[in-house]
Amino acid sequence: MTFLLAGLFILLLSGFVAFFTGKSGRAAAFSAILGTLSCLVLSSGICLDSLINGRSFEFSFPLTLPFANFAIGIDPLSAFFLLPLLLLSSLCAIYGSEYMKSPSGGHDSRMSWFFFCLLVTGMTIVVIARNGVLFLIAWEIMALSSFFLVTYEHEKREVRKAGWIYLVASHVGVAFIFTVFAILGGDQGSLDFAGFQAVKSGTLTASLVFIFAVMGFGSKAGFIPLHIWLPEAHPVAPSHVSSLMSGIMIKLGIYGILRILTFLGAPPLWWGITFIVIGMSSGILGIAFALASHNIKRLLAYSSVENIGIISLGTGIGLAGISCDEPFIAILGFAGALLHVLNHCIFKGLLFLGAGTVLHETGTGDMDRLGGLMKKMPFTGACFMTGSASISGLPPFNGFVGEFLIFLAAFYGITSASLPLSLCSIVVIASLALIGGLAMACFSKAFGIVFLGEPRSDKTSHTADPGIPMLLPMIILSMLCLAVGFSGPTISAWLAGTVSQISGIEIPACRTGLKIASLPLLSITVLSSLLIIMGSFLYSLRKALPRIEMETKEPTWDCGYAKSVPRIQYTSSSFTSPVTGLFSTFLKTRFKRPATSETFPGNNSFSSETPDFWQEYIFTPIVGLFKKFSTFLIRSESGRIHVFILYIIITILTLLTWNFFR
Amino acid sequence: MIILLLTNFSLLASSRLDACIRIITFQGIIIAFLPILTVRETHIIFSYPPYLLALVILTVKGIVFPVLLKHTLRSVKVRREIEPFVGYGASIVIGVIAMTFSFWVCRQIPLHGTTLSASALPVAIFTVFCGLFMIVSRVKAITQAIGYIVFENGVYVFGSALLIEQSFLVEVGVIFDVFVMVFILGIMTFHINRAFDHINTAKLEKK
Amino acid sequence: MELFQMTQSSEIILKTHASFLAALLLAPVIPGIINRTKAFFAGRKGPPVLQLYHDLFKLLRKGVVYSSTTGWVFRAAPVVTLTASVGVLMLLPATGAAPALISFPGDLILFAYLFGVARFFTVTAALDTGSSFEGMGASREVQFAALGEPAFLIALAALASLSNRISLNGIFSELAVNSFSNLPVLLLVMTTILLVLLTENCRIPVDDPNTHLELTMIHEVMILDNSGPDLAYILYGSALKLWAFGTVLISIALPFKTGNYFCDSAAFLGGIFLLAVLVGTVESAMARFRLDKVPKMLITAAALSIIALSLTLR
Amino acid sequence: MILTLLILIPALAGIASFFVSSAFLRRSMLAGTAVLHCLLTAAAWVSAPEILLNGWLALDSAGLLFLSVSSILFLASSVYAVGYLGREHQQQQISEEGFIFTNTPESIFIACLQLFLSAMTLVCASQHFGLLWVGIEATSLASAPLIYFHRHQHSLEATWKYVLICSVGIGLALLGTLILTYSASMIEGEGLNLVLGQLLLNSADLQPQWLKVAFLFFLVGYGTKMGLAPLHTWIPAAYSEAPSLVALLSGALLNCAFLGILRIHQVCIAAGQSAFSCGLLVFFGLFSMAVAAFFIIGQKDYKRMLAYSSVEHMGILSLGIGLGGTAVFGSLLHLINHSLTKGMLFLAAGNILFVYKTRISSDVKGLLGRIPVTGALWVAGLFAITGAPPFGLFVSEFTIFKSAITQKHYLIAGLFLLLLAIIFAAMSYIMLNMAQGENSEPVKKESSFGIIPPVILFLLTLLLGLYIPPGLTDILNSVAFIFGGA
Repeated sequence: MTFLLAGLFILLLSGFVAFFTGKSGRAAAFSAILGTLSCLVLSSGICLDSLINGRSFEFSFPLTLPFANFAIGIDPLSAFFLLPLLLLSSLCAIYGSEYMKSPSGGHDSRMSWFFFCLLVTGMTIVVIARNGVLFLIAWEIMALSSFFLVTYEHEKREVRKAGWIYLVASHVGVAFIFTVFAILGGDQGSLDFAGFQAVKSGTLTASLVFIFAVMGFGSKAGFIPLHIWLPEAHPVAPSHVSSLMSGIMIKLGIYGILRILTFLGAPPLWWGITFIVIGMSSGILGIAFALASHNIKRLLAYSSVENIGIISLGTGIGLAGISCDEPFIAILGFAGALLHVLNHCIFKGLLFLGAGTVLHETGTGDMDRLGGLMKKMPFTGACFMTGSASISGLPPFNGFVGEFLIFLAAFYGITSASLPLSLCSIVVIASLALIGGLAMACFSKAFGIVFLGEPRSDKTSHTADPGIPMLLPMIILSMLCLAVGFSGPTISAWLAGTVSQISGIEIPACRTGLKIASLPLLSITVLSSLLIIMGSFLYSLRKALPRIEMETKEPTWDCGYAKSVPRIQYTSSSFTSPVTGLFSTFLKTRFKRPATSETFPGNNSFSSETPDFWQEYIFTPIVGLFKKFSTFLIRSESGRIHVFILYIIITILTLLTWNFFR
Repeated sequence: MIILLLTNFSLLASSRLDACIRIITFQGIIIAFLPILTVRETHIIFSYPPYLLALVILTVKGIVFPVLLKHTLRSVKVRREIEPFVGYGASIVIGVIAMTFSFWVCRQIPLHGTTLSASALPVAIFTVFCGLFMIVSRVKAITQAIGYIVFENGVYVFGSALLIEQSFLVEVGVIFDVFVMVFILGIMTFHINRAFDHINTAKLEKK
Repeated sequence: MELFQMTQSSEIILKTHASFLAALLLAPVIPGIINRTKAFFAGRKGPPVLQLYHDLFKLLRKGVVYSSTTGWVFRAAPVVTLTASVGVLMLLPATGAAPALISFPGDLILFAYLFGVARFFTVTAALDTGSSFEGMGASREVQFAALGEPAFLIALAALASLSNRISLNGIFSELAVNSFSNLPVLLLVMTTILLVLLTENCRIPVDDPNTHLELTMIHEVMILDNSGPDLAYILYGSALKLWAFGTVLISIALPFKTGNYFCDSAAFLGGIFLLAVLVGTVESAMARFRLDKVPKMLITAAALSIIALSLTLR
Repeated sequence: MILTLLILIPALAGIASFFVSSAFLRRSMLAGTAVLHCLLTAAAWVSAPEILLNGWLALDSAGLLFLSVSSILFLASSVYAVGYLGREHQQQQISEEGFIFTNTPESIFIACLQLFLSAMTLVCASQHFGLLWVGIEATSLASAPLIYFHRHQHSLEATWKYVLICSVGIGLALLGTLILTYSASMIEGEGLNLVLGQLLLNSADLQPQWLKVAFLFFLVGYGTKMGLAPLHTWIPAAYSEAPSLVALLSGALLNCAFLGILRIHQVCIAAGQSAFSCGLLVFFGLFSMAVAAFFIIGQKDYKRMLAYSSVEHMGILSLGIGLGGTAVFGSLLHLINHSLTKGMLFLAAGNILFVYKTRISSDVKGLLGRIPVTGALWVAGLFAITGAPPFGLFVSEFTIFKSAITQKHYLIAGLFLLLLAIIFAAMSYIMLNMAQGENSEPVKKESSFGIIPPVILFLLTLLLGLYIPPGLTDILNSVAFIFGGA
């Protein structure tokens, strides 16, 4: 615990150091890296201890604020979120140290580094906080510092807009979390988690807490339709920041919900169903929007929504499992969800870093202007491909393991005796399969369009792999993708403590359940290693073939069309148009069509962009309404002193009459 | 009391500013005699505070205000209140309504013996309302000043009607208040007059 | 709750390997049969049944031509595709008679996702060539896959809930029990799987493997630039894929086992050859759908499987 | 002795500075007064000051609390004033309309500042309702010339509104006082005077009906001065026209008016009428918040926006008091935090106005680039004033909200949160667009006089967000107990 505190302190300190360093962001970046790394090192021991042995530690000293104590603690749940958090943040710091030297970072990056450290500190405290007020404070610090990071380039109009949307979204979320803790706290003087008397399940209070928690934390996690800030904020943020935010910060929303669930006792069935519905809509629609977007970072943001959907599907089947009293299924579901949290943290971080590299080198995130980068930056390409494969849930990468567990839970659910559980499982299977297919489509596009084929514009003309500081984190993350993919059994065994905390099933049961679940994982590992061996054998066989060395280079077969130009290639939008066609109800894509009336049309342009459905048709109108009303009020306020005094008279008269008539 | 009522109504009705000033002077003089009446009621013959008070009020309300107001009036060269927000007939009607309201209000509240007279209270409240109404309904700054004075008279009547004992400080408060008010308003009108060429608060507004 | 049994008698292991190898060997026959059938309906003589073997060997002995646009993804793709198909075969009771090489709860998920791997590489390789035709094929491929995958998985789920097992082995061994009472379910599932089979293996009415108009092609157009050994790998891989789907279909169609290895294998082979004939017949009897009808067909398939699944719920 | 000094020193200094000629001496007198006042207040914390005029003047814990807040604010503003007057002197005044005007003579300005302080002290210390009333009247008189500092027509209008509206309010408050006396005088035997203590002692036999009426008049009267909607109308005008430090002081003034309401509320509680008064307070609180919220959304003028946010926070204060329970504690804490934060914001706004010469928020861009310190303060102030952690207002608002929930006033709590959210959205939109954005001009050097006071205020509110000194907690608790808190 002391180590952890020390790490926390160092982290905070490094932030302030970064604030006071020299004008060139170098020293600042260095201190940030140092801070995050040392915090990681110092806290990893306790985290692993608590993860593996399921132990938990507490520490607290009183603050003078009402309801508040500086109560922190590490238990499997916290540890599970804390480790990837610190890991990813140190990697992002390393990455950023090079990235921030880009021409885009014209202004000095010290502030940015300061807020970076603040963000990491805030997230850490959120995860380990054991007191409502402390949690809220840390939560808001996290939100605000990330806001400042997002609006790093606040000269641009769209950046400011995105920042504002993000700010308001998170603030509204906080309002709900406010309520959650206020209700949970009951009427005792402190909001320590230990002091929360367990709300009886099924009561109205429990349901209220649940609903508010889902709305509050969901707005951070990005449940549809509370997700609107994601596709706005991520494209404009510096890439290592958006990697951090999408990789771990939105997961803290999930963490919050899980943490609240531990206070609520046995869940009724409809909670599970709620989660499954949320998961279904977020997953499918999220990936659909991802398919429709051309900007690579916007695409990644939407795919985060999708992955959050998958996670909540897992949580949902877990909850349903508990309420239908099928502990094994519950364990599988939660384990799958948690594993996917970890995995998404890894590969989404990786993908954002990759996208950042592309942005950094070419200066554009518009996929339709990119292409053929694989030859220019092979390492980045390989890493991005790894990320894409794992986010599409392809074995043997890590993405598959988590989804597999959720699938497994669902299949067991179908074979289980209770009807509602089977129905839930059907939904889960169907949506997971659909999501998987669409994700495959989406990321084969993301990778293929950006890195393969011919360059679509001259933006890619002189680009190369970035320096070590940017490359190293990506490589490490790709390694992790494979490692987690192969060590599925071990890692799932580590989840026991966390799962038991969420599901309320005692640890030994979880251990046995996960051991059972780890057998298939083991055989998957065996099989995939087998296949890899075989693949390499086939490859070498191919090399050994007689006339293989007679390898000739020709241009791509163009079916006799002589004057083929790169622009003729399929673009991201044309690639996905068959799929996106299926979701046209939500994807209101706007086309700027050329008017080709004459026989030989001249130069023309065709462009399409897909606005966010909910922002377009729900939130913007509401905001507009408020604006109108307010302007109306201000106009109608005459400013005549007579009227003002009339107000006073009317007030006193009404009050008197009211008083006497009462 | 009845006289007081009538003064109020005439105030509501009159359009000429100097007439208004004359009326409030008259009102002030009447009010000045209230403490003495109170003395009569409470049978404490030789207690000087009431007389002193009467004297002060006589000087302030009967002499200082009129002079000040006349001065301002002269300095801003307006004779009559033009274009009020509420016409004079309507003002009378509203006055009647206000009067009934104030009587109704007084019926709601339990009174006890020490009051000056049953009618004093409603009249006081009515005066207050008249004052407020003048402030709201008249355009000229100076008329509003007059209205404010009426308002203060009402408050004062109210006080002296209700509070027989040791209400000295309160009266001092009133005088202090009104005095300062007229002072301020005088300055104000002065400036307003300089800023524009006639006293019209409505024109002060932006846009 | 089934644990997977490590302890198998050496004899079973032998049989398993035998049938696995048999599958690997016999797979290329299927396309031959299909073509033969089509030729028969067209009134031609048609290529010999073993034509594909011949092609494969010829291709393996050829050199390769690469587009200058392509990179290592393009070179890796054929290997990966083939490997994935082999992997899938390992999960299946390859000739229906003996259990699969590797079997564990939920292996049917891996089954679906291995094909996913293959598809991912095929598609990216297609995009790697930078040709708009291949891009077109790729885009269609992913669309159909996105719809076909749920249909297939739900169909398997129906079987799982029918047989109360969630490993392919378990399912197929359990189906024999009271399969008559479940006939409607089985029929629905089989229809779905047949449709998915046609889609996944790019057969008419979804795709026309041997047209020469690239605009209409899906799978073939993606491998337009492959040549030599790569093409051989791809062809062999797709033969294996066809065999795999066929296996699933037939194991459902003939759930009964005599217990005698050879009889069962024979029955199974007969079944799968019949299936080939059936596919050939379909190809000769029907025309290609308009592209926008294919999604509808797949959604129908999914709907059918969902109906089947809901029938099995108790 | 302390109390006497507290009241007399500013008064005398004020009167003196009418006649002092040298600007330097005057300004140093101002600063000196402020410092002395602060020191004396601190002394009052240590040793309870004496009681004057047989109990009419005494500094109970509530008074002490309010006094300290005002004193700190005054210190900050007087330091700021030194710089402000300096730069107002140098440059020719050009208003937005671009016509030239002259400022009030500095002597009058400074004198009024000090008189204002003494009046405020009087209000905080007075235990007698008449005296309280006189004090509040005095504050408005002393502050009128301050608001009329820039002598051009808009500030004239603002002052006119301020004076007229406030005096009407004051008049009503006077009526209230009279009625209160009457309700007290109904007690048989020797009628008692308006000293708070005695009223509380035999509050039982106050005539309830009259007491209620009295409360109504107090509420409307002092509410006008405090700026509860719909009586708030003078605030936007006055705040937007007056120089920023004056606006800041009127912040303190609002508190004093609030104290007036609290006193009568205290009597009501003692007389067992708390349900009545609490209900009204809650209603006015929510109503003010709502009005403020909707006037902030479309607001073009950032000083007006700040004014409306003051209205909102006054609403929160009265809401907290009305809710009772722990909310009272929260509300008092909120009073302190709000005064500090709003003070900082007004000073920052003053700097902005000085640099950009406009009050239209859409014409202000890239503060962070042009005047970094003020810009940073502006952004920080935004988050502080909208109650985001780790700032003090978060703690107080959360306390109020929590107690609303604990008392099962779910509707009130919901409205409270909703309005807060709306206000946050609106203010952040306006203020961030001012702070951020591209900026062509080079960085401008900011005068330390203009920077130090707001920075200090900011640090204070940040501190209160993280750590509340136990002594403060104790006094807050005792005050909360006085005003019906738990």
